Amino acid sequence: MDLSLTEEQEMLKAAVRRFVDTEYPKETLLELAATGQNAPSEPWSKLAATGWLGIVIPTEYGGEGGSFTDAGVLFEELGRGPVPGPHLSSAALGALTILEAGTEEQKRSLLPDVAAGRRTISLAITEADYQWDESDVQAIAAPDGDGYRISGTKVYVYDAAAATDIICAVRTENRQHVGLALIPADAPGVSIRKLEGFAWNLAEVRLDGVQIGQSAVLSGRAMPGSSPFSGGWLALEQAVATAIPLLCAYQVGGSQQVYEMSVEYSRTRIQFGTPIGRFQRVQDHIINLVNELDSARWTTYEALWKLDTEREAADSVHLAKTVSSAAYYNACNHAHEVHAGVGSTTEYGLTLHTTASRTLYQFLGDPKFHRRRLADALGL
Amino acid sequence: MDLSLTEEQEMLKAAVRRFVDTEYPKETLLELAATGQNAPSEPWSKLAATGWLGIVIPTEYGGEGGSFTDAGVLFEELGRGPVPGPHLSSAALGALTILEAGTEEQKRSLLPDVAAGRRTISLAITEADYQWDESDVQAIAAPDGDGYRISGTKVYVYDAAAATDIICAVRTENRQHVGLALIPADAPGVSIRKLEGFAWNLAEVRLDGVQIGQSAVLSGRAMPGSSPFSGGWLALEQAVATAIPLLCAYQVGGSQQVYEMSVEYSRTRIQFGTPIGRFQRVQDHIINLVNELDSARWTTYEALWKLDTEREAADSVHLAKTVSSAAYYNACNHAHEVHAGVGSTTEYGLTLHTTASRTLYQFLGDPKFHRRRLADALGL
Amino acid sequence: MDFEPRYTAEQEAFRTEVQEWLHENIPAGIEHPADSIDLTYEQYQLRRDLGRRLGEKGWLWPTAPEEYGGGGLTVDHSVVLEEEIDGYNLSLPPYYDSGGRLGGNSILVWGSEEQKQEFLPKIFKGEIRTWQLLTEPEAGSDLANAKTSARRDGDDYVINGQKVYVGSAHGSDYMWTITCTDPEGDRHHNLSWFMVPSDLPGISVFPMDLLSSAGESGAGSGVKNIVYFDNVRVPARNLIGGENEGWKVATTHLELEHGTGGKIGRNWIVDRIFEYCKTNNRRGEPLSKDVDVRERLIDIYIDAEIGRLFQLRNYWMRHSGAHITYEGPQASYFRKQSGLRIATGILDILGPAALTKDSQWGAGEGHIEAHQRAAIIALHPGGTTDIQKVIMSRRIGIGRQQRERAGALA
Amino acid sequence: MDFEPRYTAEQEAFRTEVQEWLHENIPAGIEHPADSIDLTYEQYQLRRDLGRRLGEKGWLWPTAPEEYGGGGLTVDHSVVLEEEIDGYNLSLPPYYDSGGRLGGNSILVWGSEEQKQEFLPKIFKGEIRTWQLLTEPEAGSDLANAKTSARRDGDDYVINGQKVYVGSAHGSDYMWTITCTDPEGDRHHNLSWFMVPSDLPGISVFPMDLLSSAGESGAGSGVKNIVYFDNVRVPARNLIGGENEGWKVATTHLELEHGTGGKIGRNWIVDRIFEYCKTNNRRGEPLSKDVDVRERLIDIYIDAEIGRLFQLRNYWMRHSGAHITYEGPQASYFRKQSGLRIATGILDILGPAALTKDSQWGAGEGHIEAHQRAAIIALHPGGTTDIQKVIMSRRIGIGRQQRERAGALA
Repeated sequence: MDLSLTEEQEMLKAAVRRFVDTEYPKETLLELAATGQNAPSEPWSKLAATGWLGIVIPTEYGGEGGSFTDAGVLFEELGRGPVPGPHLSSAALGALTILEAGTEEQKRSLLPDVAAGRRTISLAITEADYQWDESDVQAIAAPDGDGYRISGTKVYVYDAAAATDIICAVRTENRQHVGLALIPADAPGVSIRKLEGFAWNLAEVRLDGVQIGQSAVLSGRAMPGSSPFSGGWLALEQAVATAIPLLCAYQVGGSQQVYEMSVEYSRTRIQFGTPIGRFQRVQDHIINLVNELDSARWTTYEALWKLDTEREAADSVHLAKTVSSAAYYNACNHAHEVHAGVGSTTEYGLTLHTTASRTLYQFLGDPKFHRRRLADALGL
Repeated sequence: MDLSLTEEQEMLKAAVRRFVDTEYPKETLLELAATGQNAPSEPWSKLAATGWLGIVIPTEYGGEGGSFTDAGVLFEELGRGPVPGPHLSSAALGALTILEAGTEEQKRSLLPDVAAGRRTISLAITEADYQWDESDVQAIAAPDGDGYRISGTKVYVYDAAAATDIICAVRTENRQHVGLALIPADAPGVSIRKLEGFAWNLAEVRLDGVQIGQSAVLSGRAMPGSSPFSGGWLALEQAVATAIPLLCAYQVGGSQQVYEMSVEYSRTRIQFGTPIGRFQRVQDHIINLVNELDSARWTTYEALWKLDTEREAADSVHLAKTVSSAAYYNACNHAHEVHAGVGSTTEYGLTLHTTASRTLYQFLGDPKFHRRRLADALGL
Repeated sequence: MDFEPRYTAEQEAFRTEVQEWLHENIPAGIEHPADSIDLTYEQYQLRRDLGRRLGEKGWLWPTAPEEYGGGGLTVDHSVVLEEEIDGYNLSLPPYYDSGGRLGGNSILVWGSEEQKQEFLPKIFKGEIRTWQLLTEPEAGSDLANAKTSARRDGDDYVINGQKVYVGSAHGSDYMWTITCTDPEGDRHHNLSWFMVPSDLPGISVFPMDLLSSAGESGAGSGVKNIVYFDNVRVPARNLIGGENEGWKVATTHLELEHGTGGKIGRNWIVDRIFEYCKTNNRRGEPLSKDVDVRERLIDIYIDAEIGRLFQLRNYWMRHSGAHITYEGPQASYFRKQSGLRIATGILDILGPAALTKDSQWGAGEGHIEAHQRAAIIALHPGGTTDIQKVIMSRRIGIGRQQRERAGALA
Repeated sequence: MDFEPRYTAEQEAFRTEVQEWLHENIPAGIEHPADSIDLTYEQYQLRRDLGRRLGEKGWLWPTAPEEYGGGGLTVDHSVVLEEEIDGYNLSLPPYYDSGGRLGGNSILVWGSEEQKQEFLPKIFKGEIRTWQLLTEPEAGSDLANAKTSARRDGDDYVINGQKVYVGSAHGSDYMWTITCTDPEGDRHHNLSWFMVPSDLPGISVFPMDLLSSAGESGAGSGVKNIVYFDNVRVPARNLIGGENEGWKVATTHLELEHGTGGKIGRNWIVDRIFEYCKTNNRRGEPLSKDVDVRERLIDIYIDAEIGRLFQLRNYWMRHSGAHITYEGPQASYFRKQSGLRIATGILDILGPAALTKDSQWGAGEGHIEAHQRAAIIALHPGGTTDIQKVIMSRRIGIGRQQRERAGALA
């Protein structure tokens, strides 16, 4: 038993923290939020240069070949920002999906670009009947010459506006298979529209007869003699299951950051002649917060450890997402109670997390979704 | 709009409180709990003499003909004890069931005795597959000469050990009807066994070929030409729906009592050189408690008002039981937090409520049961 | 007990009169936007105009004393008015105005006869609109720490300082504000209230950038502002309650702000989510038939019902003269906490459709998205949840033999 | 990271040795009753006997220093031991004994060499059993207010006073107690700890009548007692840590009592309810297939998993020498709060079958019923939930620049 990070992981953690502090100071984050950009060229190109975007990609495909726990450390630190951009979508979800669903040729051609940040990916799964199940995929891939013509509307797609390519879950025209197509974001017939409001980097992706070739189908799991789309959904589910703990780590990082902000504020804000943290009610907000934080932290890192050691991890993954989604959401609420009015001002920075926590609460399945899956995994 | 009690209700409230203080002091309640008796002859005969046991019974049947709100006031004050005994079972549930399900003759013969406390009733509904639905009734009434032979096992029957008569939900032999039979507790074949532990006045009632005559069937709602048992379950459901807010009022009274105990203790218990109620955490336990209490109080009295004014009350009844069951349960928990060690001693008296709150939490349906019914009542 | 206003024949006749009048006088285009920050100047002017016409009839502040320009009507009349205007998704007054409920009541209790004559008719007739200015950067929960100074100089006071989180958009006629008139004085004995004409030289107003202005329903407070006072000269006759007597006035003001007034009306967001779930399908079935959705709707319903009953109780207590102790902050605390629970329930039901105001993909025409933000920010104004619990504790007498009394109300 | 003890070949060999030994040495009839208050004297003696035999092998306190009679084994060995004895629904030690974990550790930190030689081998070998005596009628959460007096008189101290909620049944050999040695002295500088032989004249013990003694699992504390000291003469060499230095000792004692030690082992009641729901039917279907039951089981599972991870983390921190701050009281707070939530969930699942120990109609052979009571009472011993939060706040440094340090541990 050893619940500490390795020396290398501690070094990675420190390096990422320095990077985030330097390249994504609060002013930058506020400006990105105000302009609605989440992957401007400047800090993003520096992030790409670090090689971290290839952290889960094997070295043979140009990545770093890190462990899941290594990647957890990276995403936790990015979550402290919260650093926007398609790092989770591309470097975790996208890379893992290509690894699971791609052919050897696709892996060789795509993954080095993903690792280098030249290509950024967003996963378009959900549609109008918003749910995360295979049966909810209604976008259609119709045969068209040598390739396919894809039509449908994907909604609430995370990071779509910042991606060079969209991996779309699509159904074959005969409705028998749900598979994956890799579509350039600038392909004719693709239109991407940001969804405004309290949503964080969500977009609608319209596919209006988008033409793709055979090679754009991620067909590494296709059954011989069957549609190249066959096996795609299963591969996606497996990729998502391994990416979820990395999303959780990002939520842990966000929770850690609002915890530290709250403790600091409890020391420096004076009311009634004393630091507000001397009042038990204020203390209790922070205690509730740290309990949520630590619950998320340990369920998440145990799931990562199970993935790294190739243990059966389904229960831990569903547990981690259930706990971490609620933890980040509630952590922000508790932080708002500590900060009261000041926390509601945009300039203070807390609302960046509040906004992120809401979108991530439901992304890849909200607590009630993962609770049901957890019950199944436990054999109930 | 007028949310005050009438002058008569205030007088009743004061009279019941004096009665409880005099006849059921803590020492008596502790002794009853220790001996497992819940209706010893002494205070009970005095309670019977007040006439209050006939509060919901029309004057034509020897009762007081009070309103549901009047009865709510009575049971709230009894709940402060918490006064044990089959008052709720007999004077509320039993009386209302006979009113709903009995023939005119049965009402005339039974209700005056119930009002006078000469006859005490307990309702035996639930069985091994513990649930409150008609389909769960498996005890059988088989034709036997002019009457019936009843066999089955009723479990978790509230107040059975203190009743002279048991109203049993039974199924006809052809399984088509579920109706009600009034069985003397001392009839041959009836055996009643208390269930020990954290349960409050619950018992097993075994019916081993108990013979009853036709007149023992509460057949006031029987369809002409059909079994005398027909219509019984429906009548029972209606009676229970009107009795539930009285049970809720009892829970309100219990919550009120533990609230007052907690406030008093917060003033007199000194730790760290100051009354413990000066600590915000202790205050918050009491604030949580009073919020539960008031939620139960106002949902309950609104339901009683709807019954009195013959408004559609199903939603309010299910809401009141959902809220009041949780309120009394949680009120006791909060009170234990305030009292810490002292509250755990039997002699202090808080555990009388804690024990009562657990049994009443589920009696006549727990929160999840009433939440489902509430959803139905709201047309969801 | 009677949980419903008794609708007498006279009341029902009054209702008909109100219905007809509202039907004729409520103009198109007055509708509340999803986020009160989006209320346009034109919409605001429509509402002010409606307010003036209500004021003329004595229906703007129906129970306020007639001698000071109020309606002089009974509670039963005011219930009818509130119910009917609620049907238009409006409230009384139909715009943010802390003048009547908070400032007006405080002047009724603490103002001189001359001040009542001067200010109250303008307020109760809707001629003026008043903002309240309480919070400062260093005086949030600790309002008694207000540092905005008012220094006597001849027949005037000279005010300097800064107030924050001041509602709302489109200007005010008066500012109702608490100041420090004796920086060296004892706590709670060094404060004074003023009704400050908003057009005095030296006052400047800047909007704040917030996650939400917590305008949940009805009037909504719109944008919030920072107000600076730079040597603003206010006539001494605008001092309410006497120099250094401001904390007394504050107890009245805060009593009402902390929820003692109660309220009759629907919870609009709850109505909206129930309606949405009954009329929108997922996988071919109404959302309200989904087992998880039903669970959340019941959670929401229970919270809404308890909140309604607490508000109804307070409304009745306030108007029947019942002895009020902890009930105001209890209702306020419950509304704040349950509001956030309700928001979480809605997010659970709708997922990301609750987070966007996109006209196609957001639920409830932006109202749901605005509520998601507002429910967080609503935890703080008018006293944080922690402050509500501080007051409840004192009023209940937890840990103290003497129960603190509620602030005096008119 | 590694969430599992690394089971080396050596460890696995050790496991085989432990399994064989336990199989041979754990007698029939040692089983824990549902309510620890029902543990008979015979059962208790079987456990004491098992403890002595474990002590001889160094397996009773496996990581305690060998020089003082402990096992001197590594954490990896102790993990194997704890896992294996957990399989018998027993723990180390197999009876309530605050001597080794609390008193013993405190003596290791604060005792003189002579005291270590005298007391520790007896403790670590299971020869003696120790009760802790802390709470008094007027000193509950405020332990520093202890009034039980110890007055120096020649080579002895004379103790007078009363301790309450003292675990457990069937007697003790020593009493580990905090006293006041200077009634006029400054708070925190007037207390002293003693190891008091239980057979001294003037000590009397009376059982208390409680809703539960909160013996949830494993050893359980059994009945709780009031202990009176009436001019009890204790040799001065039994004073641990020095006169008026008792608060230092208390910080070590309380650190462990507040959960810093962590724990490896199953949550028996959670195992039991899952098993019950999978193997018992309602309306012909396993309970675990009912939608409401599943919801509650998942609630319970989540609480249990977080609790397990907090305990595992603390176990690892304690044994790896990691820097501990708020983690002890956090785990303790979480265990208490989640324990009550779990009890509510079980009541929701089972209804009245959770409330009776009736052999036919009660669920889980009385264990469920006992847990319903214990979960309430477990909120208080070893520091109330409120006290856990007081300590967490200081350790985190909420509202203070200086973070309070954890108590010293051996």
